[in-house]
Amino acid sequence: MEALTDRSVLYALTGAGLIALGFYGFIVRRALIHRLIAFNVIGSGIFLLFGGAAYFGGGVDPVPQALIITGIVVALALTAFAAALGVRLAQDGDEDDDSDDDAEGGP
Amino acid sequence: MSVVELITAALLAIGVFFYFAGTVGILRFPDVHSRLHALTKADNLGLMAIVIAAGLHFGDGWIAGKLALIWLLALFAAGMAAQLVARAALSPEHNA
Amino acid sequence: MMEELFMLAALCVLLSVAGALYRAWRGPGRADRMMSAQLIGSGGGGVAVLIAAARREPAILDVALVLALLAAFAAIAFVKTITRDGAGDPEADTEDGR
Amino acid sequence: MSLAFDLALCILILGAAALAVFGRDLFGSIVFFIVYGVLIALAWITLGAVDVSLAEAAIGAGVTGVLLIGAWQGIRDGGGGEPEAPTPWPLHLAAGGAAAALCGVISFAVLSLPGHDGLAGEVPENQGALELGNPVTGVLLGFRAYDTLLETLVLTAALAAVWSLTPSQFWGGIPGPNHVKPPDGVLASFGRMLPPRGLIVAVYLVWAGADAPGGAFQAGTVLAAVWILIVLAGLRDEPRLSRLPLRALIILGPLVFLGVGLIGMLLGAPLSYPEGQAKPVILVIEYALTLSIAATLALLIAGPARRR
Amino acid sequence: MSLLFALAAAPLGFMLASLILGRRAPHLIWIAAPVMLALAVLVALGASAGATGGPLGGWDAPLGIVLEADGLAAALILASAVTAAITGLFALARFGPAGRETTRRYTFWPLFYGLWAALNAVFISRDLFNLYVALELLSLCAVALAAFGSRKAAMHYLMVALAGSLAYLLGVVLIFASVGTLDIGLIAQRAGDARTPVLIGAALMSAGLLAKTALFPLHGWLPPAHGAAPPVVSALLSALVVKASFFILLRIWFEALPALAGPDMAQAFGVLGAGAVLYGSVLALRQQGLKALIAYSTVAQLGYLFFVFPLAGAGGAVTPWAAGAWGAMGFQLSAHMLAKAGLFLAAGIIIHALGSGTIRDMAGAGRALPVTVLAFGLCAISLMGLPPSGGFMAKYLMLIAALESGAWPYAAVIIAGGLLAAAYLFRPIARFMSGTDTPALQARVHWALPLAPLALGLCALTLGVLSAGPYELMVTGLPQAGEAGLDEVEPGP
Repeated sequence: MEALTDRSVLYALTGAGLIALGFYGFIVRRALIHRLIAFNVIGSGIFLLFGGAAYFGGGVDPVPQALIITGIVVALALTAFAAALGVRLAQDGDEDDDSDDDAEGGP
Repeated sequence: MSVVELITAALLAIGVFFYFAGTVGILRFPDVHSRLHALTKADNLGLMAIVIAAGLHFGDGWIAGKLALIWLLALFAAGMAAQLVARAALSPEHNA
Repeated sequence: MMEELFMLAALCVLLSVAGALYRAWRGPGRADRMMSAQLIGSGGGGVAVLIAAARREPAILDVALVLALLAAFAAIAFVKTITRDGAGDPEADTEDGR
Repeated sequence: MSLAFDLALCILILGAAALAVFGRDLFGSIVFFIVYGVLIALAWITLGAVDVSLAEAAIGAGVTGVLLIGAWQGIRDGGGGEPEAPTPWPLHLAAGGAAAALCGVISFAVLSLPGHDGLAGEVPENQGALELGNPVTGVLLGFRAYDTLLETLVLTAALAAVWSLTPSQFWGGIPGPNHVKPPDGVLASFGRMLPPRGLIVAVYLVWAGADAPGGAFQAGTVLAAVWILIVLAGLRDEPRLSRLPLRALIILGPLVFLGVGLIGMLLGAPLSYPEGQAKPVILVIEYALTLSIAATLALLIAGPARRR
Repeated sequence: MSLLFALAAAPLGFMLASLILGRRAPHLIWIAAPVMLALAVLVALGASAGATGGPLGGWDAPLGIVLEADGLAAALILASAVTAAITGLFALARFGPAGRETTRRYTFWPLFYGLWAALNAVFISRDLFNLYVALELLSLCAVALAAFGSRKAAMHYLMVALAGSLAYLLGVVLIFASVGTLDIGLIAQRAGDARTPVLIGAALMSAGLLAKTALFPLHGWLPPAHGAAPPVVSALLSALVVKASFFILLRIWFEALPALAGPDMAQAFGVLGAGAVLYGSVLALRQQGLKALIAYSTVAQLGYLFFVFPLAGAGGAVTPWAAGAWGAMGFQLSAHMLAKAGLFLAAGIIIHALGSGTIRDMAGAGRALPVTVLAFGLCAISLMGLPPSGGFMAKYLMLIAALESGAWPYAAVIIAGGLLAAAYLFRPIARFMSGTDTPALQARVHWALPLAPLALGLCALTLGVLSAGPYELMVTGLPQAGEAGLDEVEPGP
């Protein structure tokens, strides 16, 4: 119980739990939305672990903070593209309906 | 404990009470529309008390303005969301 | 002393919000779930204000501001799912006077 | 008391994550994901990382949630998705075992960390050269500006990637559905009321970002939310994606950033700022980035064009 | 230093320019190709005298980010610049300027330049987190381009890429938390202080990178994604993208953590590589479609790269041949870039002209498209490892290193892999030459198009003919571990 008095360890372990939870979900869930949620849960779990590990009483070290902000934005970019791809896949399937005008030009 | 601190503490108690009241309402009321009442009204009262308590605690005009902005935003958002959700709840698809 | 009091209040608000989330989990309707977006907005904002006061750190208030602003955003997006494509006006069918 | 709060918060975070990942109903899962995002933002507050908290509140809870709602709707209307084939139990067992092992290994690694000061000492030492009060902004736009440059281009590339999914007959058209416009409804009046306030908050965040928590990404996200709110309320339609001013707006921020890096290169060191002028240059980059990030995020959420 | 920044910044600038130019964006490649080639040549000239680079913005590690190009990086930058430039020019046929803007004619170019920028950024970065951002840019562009062919395959690819980047990111976080720096050089000095968490982090990073490199048995996503995409895209994905994650793997184990890599790990990488060579080749033999065959061949050829771990790294390999194994890997990386891109482009022309993608329907293609089939043959020579090609140099050096260090199972796999490659590539070539009549072409092929795969095939060949120069470059600035074996390196002071 002594470890839990330390805030940083508590959050780092929560991060570890989130990673495991998201990992399980990423594998067993099939729906794209669930997988994207799992992806984001793992991502924020990693960041929380990072924040916990870089916490020094007064606050989190600014370098990890900047890295985490960068990571959040990158995760958002990937999520946005995955969502758009999933929607297009659900709406039009895999058949290539729209390359006619491009394919004329050449290989 | 000074008078200001006493008032702050009292406001905090009021705020927490309203939040709890809202929660009880959400859990116990029988249908969507009454639950909506509980949520939007009680919670915003709770937030108001908390915001005033925090304003007293900070004792700074600029911060008090920011706190007021937070509360107003939450209030408007709650009012609008309550309206929209209430109407949405009438559509059959949403209760599926 | 006051710090402890503010944190206690924050804990209480957090627990109260958590209790209310039971409704979002149980449903039964989608409307109940939509409400929770609003709930977490006002509840989360309240907790952020309380922590800001407890630590005397006004910068934290900005988080409360953003949470309040974006709670409305999510609520609208939820309500918009009522119609196909989300294009419809959620107010349309039930309005009689306008 | 503080510890009790931390414990409660961590338990709630784990619970919300579990409900979001394992909920039966997709809609409910998205709701809990938003709840989860708010709770994570609170966790960052208690860790004293207000910059991250702002980013998480704006992006994790706000924008990602709305993005997922849109995707859920699109997949549902496309007739795909909802009934999920049950996964076989051996997979559950294997995945559960692997997840437990992963959790154990990571926890073990965390507990065996040696504990050191990281770079906490280095940043304040060097921050003076940048004349910024906020160390996080100093790292983002000073010491690790190259990361930030690449990151903004990841966003731009994501937009190009999303656009590449446009059905050919709609290329250059308008994204999103055509929102019905009730001129005097609740939504419309709210849509008229909120944007100016959102604008103020955004300007404040980027202005404060130099010396207090805030910055281009947080402010850009708030601006993007305002943009989308205006569209959802039916006040203005999304712009046509083939419009030149729109495209110029998207590349403005990265272009300014890249340009400053290249000018630095000509003056000696790439991505360095002229001595004594660091702060104004960084502010110019921040403002340009805020505008571009806002446009890019709003268009990312809107998705590819769906109408001519 | 400035040169290295320009190497990443220039394609980023082209990416932004192509977004605003719209209909006229395709013309940009006429500027981009020479500019990027010139930059790559300058970097290679600079690096041949020793590793070049420095901190960005005047902020040295651990606070700032350091860029550096050693010999191998410079060689790969040059090979990828040649590949990307020629592929980009070839892309004008399909994604070139047209009367009006279309989805793909517009979006291909920013994604192409983004991919190129990310690739260069990976080759020059010395910072683990910066590598993560660059890798994400690369994956994003690659998946979006793969979706040009099959959205379903792209989705599968995306899921693997997402999982891979999370694993990598977690590893980066653990390593930073353990040693307090992200710089590869500093990690090598400090890793001894916290072996356990660093090792766990490195294992996670490796797992993620292996999935992104499509090493057997994590290769499942690659053949559908690479096989279904338009030929230009397949060329980019197969030749360039998978190399980036492998390159980061090299950086981690040979430069950041050489002292922590045991012989068991090196052998494990080698065994997986051998599995990839054999399994990929056998599956390539069984493919009916020409592009599917080439895609499976990528799985096999990637396997060879991993032999560098046991041959240049494993305990007991303290031989002069360790440097040979390192050079062999460099040759394999660059020769495969050139040859694989050439194969996909040539296959694209054949499929486009004949209107069918199955090998059975391609009888007589050699008479209808002589230059294209010649190019196909030249690239195939390099892939099979026949002299005097770059691929020959790769396999020859690797074989020598394997025999000299007594690792004869690897030697056997290398020989078997070469024979299998000859078998699966001979099948389509025999088909092109079979029959007596010339098939009617379904579509006209611009006369200049076959020159692109021909140029790539000739480059792959030249790499073998003029092997001394490239070899010198690739082993310049060779990490100590590549010379002395992974576990022979003592942790720094």
